[in-house]
Amino acid sequence: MIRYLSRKVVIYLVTFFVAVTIDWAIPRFMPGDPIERLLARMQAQPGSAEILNDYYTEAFGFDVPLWQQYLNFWAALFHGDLGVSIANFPTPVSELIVGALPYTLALLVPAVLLSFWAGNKVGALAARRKTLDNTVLPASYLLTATPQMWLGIVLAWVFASTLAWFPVSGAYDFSLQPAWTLEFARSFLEHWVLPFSALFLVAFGGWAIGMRNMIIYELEADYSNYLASLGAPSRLVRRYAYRNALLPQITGLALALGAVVAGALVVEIVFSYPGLGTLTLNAIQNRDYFLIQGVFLFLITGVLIANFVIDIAYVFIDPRTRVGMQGGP
Amino acid sequence: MLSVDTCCKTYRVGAFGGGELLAVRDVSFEVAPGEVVALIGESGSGKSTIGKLILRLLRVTRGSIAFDGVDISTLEGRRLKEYYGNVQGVFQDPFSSYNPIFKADRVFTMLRREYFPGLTDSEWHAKLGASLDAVSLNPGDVLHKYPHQLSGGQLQRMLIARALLLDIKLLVADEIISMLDASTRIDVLNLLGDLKSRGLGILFITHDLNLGSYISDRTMILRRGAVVELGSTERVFGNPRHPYTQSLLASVPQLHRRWSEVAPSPAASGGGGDGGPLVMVEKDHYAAAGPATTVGG
Amino acid sequence: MSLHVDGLRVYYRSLRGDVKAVDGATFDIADGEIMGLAGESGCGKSTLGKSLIRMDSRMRYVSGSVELDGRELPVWDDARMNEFRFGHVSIIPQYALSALNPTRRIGSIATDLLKARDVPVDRVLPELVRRLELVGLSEDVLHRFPIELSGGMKQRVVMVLSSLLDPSLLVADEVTSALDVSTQRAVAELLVEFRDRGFVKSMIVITHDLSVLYQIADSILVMYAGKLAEKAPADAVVHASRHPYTQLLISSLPDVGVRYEEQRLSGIPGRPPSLLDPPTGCRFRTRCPFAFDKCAEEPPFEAVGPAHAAACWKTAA
Amino acid sequence: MSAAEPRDGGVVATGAPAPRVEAPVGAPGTPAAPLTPTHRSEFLYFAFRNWKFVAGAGLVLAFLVVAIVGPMLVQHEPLEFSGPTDQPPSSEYWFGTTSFGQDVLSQFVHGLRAAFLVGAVGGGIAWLLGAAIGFTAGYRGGWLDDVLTMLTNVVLVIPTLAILIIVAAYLNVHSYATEAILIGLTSWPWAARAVRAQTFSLKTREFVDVARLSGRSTGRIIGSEIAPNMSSYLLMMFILLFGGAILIGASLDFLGLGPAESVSLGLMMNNSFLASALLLGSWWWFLPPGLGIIGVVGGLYVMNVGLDEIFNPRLREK
Repeated sequence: MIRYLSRKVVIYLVTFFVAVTIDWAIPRFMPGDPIERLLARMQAQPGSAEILNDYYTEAFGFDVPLWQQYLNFWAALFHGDLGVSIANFPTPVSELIVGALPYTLALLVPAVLLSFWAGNKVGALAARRKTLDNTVLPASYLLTATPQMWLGIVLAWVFASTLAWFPVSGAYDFSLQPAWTLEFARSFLEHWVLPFSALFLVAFGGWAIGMRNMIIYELEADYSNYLASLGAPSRLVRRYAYRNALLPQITGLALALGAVVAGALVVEIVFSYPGLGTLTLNAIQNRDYFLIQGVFLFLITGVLIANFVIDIAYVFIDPRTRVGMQGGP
Repeated sequence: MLSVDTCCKTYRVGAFGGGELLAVRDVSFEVAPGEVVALIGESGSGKSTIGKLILRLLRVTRGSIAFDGVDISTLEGRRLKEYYGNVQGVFQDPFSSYNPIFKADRVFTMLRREYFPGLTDSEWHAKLGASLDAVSLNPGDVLHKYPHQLSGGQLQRMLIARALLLDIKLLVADEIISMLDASTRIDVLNLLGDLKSRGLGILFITHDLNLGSYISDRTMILRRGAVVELGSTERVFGNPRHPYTQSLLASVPQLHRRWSEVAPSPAASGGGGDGGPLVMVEKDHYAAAGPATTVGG
Repeated sequence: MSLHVDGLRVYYRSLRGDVKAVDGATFDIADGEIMGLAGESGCGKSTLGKSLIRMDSRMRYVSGSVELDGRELPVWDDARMNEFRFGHVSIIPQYALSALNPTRRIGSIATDLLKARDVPVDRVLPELVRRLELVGLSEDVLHRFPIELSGGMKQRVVMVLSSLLDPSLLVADEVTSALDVSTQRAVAELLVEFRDRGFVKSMIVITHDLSVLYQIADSILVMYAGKLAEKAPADAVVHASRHPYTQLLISSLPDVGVRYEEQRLSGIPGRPPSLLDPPTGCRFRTRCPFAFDKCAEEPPFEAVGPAHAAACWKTAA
Repeated sequence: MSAAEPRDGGVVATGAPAPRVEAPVGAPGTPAAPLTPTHRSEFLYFAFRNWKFVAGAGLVLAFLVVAIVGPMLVQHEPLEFSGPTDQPPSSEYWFGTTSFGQDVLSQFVHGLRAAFLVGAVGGGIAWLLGAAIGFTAGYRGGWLDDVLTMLTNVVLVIPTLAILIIVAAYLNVHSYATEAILIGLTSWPWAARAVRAQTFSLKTREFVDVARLSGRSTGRIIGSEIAPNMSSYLLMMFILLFGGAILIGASLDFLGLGPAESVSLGLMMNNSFLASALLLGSWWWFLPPGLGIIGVVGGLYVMNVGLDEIFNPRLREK
């Protein structure tokens, strides 16, 4: 058991290490010099160009040998120093991220959890009722094939600009400041509904399809037939089948996290929701390399931690893995 | 012809290959030309592993296997192909031994391309016809058909015919009839009997004592990877010395004798020593030494 | 009080039409009788066994009646059969080694099932523990997961569970074939013990292995290509069979000690007919050495001796 | 039961289409029923009776034709300021014009062609990588398997869109080919894992041993013994990867990281969004690109389900 957990920890550490290395390597090995492109964007006068050039070379750490840069990069990382944002100088990158994080989480966490729960329930039902199977399933295929940002735009167009039920952009009224007041909460919810539903619907489709096939597979399994042969009511047979069909869905949840996070980024941009997504878009437009790398690292760590938690939780949920490790009799 | 010398095989098991399973423990035996040796053991006794080791589908962890004096672990490429010209195998599930995508007789054409490229069509058809006839199959019934259009018995006999194309010296038959119905099973056994009389050495691997005793000259009883009894079939079955062999013989269902007439066997899996050294109990009859092994007359 | 089956026909839906797996079965089983049901693969024995409990999705009831202890078993009506399942008629399935839900403990599987069948759990659970000990398993098994048990142990748990409510008919489908020789004898003898202790009134033991049936069965019914060939007491089937198929089958089974050189046994040439469109008349006609023109007409399955029935013109004449 | 029932292979609990871009849920365990000639005639018999397959394939083909023929028929260049601005669909401009006076129809058909290109190249690379790594890891086993599995797990866990954002930002992607290659290099892991699982189960089948006993080399064995048995699954895998690549491409373009000088469906969405088309209510500008992607990718997924039911009758009966 311990060996299994330690193996998992090793894999995740290695993955984190590789991710950080990629993050460090990209600016240094990509063709073209990021600093020139940066200066070109700023149309800096010739005089100040040299000063800026020296500053950025030092800021990027290009002046020291490669391996030295690599160590500095790790050292800075451990101090939580992700460098300084170029566009909104001198605020440090980590500060910007911490500011944007709550909004992304407010969108992401409910979307992931609710879509997982609802998708699986509907998928299980669809396996039983022909009508549901022929309506919800095809719709789910189209939903899961829908780009989230497009769905966001359509929702905004229908419900915000034409019907004006919901505001079009932002996370709360411009007049308000984030505070624990009822008024702010109401306004926050109003702004939250559309981006959330865009994320929710697309993810929902995926889970429904997965569960529908999984549960049919489990209902055909030997243990289901045996229960039915002993006269067990279909309620019990379905409960067992649902529980076993849920297990691969949980591993699927871990794998799909990366995709859902990416979806959240683009949906935020559509609603200019002040989360990591909008931060990333601005960083890209301003060629704010430190900010891009910072957000990237943050996303990777978040997804890795989530995967790790799900992996460990899975061992407790599915006895087969736990027992498999001790080799059984 | 074939000599297996204190062979061991360990498998990596458990997460990340931490644990080790000792599947075969210090097994030694010989197969003389034209001799049928029955390798009998229950599931998990390592009998199939031994078969695969001899066919070089698996590598030995310790010990060595020699064919006509040459250690087979050193064979590579062309020399391995030559070895397969002398030693061939037939496996348990006829339907798994044929790639379902292709016609069943592809097993012959595969062999032709590798071993008889020079042969003209007519020479090849003559040779193929001869070996099909040797296994009493009529080419018209079996050629150009898909595996699921043929019966288990036909498929197994085609595999034997395939091996005969190479005029081999040793055939490793790993549970080849356990998936067949009783009525067709005996015909394949009789076929093996004919081939033996024509000088083919056979390693007959099975879990069924009745089948093992029917055609073998010598018998080897395996338990958890170790040899517990080895000797001529009459002696091993007629006068079993190791408690495990005795309990097997007591519990195997026979048509001429009821279990009630035989004292219930001690829990077979527990009884007897665990792979002690083989001791000669009488001429051409060895048993693993152990507290319950009756060594006397 | 016993089982009476009359003209039962159960077909299988397949991609190319109906496979006539059981094509008219008529036989009786007395109380306390263990009837062996033997035959080669594809002869319909498993379909016959399963149809008495639950038709799976591809099986289709065609005709015939089944009576258990005087009451009619509605085998064609899956819902109404529920009332009889587990209590009156039960099964040890062919797939016993994977019949237990891998992600639940044995104890909770049993309690869930009993509660769902509204059986008073507290009355039955101690009996379950007692029977587990009887078959050599400790109570601790209830807290274990199926994956933690060996093949033999799982087989025993399923046997105890299936017969927990003392059904009057228990169908045991290929109970011994997946086990090693040593556990095979122990499990087979347990079946007899279940009958002797009255856990089960009568039993059908389905297997292709005639030598196992000879050890434990009172009578043996041999099937061939969807039809009944012969039914007789075990000794009569082995030593005094009246149907050519049974005789050839028995003669092709080597016992320990039979040697190839001394006594050359012979198999049965040819293959069983396809059940998609089975031939008319006696289905063994093409492979039977005694076949003659009368065999073109289907021989009735009728008595040819005390508790001995066979479907062959030769014996009846 | 009897011989009439063809003894085909196991059940494919094929992961349904990718819930999103990454891995489909519940990657499959056992291989799909292999495709033998008698099965092939059966396959055709069932294929055209399975409405999901027919509907899906029909939709995809329709869009493919539009993507090929469209750009030739359209009078205006996609980015050319050819007409009046913000025109709703009219007889002259079937899809209307953008707020810069560009012809939306022309952008749409060129964007569709780009989508198919990204799907084919991106999906193709991911398919090749997935199959190669999956076969080697599955067949070879041992330390090579451990290394490849480690690599697969690493790339699988890292959110590939985040990598693509960074790489595209620095690389300043110039053409769809580079974008597709990037996508292909990062979206293969789930496919590799599925192929490895199936190779593992097929490797133990006895016909592989018979092939080895006939002196066949490892490569020949993978090529002619193992791969054909997974042909149905490999086809379905390609369809999923193709759809996935299009979706990732659209997201990248929407973030403005796609090639700027030409047009893609994602870029259309981005431009229409930046010009706040949804506020101005010019629906004819932002609806078509999304519907195009849903049509192609959705059609692929539905076709894939039809294939799954054809190859694996168990799901069909439900």
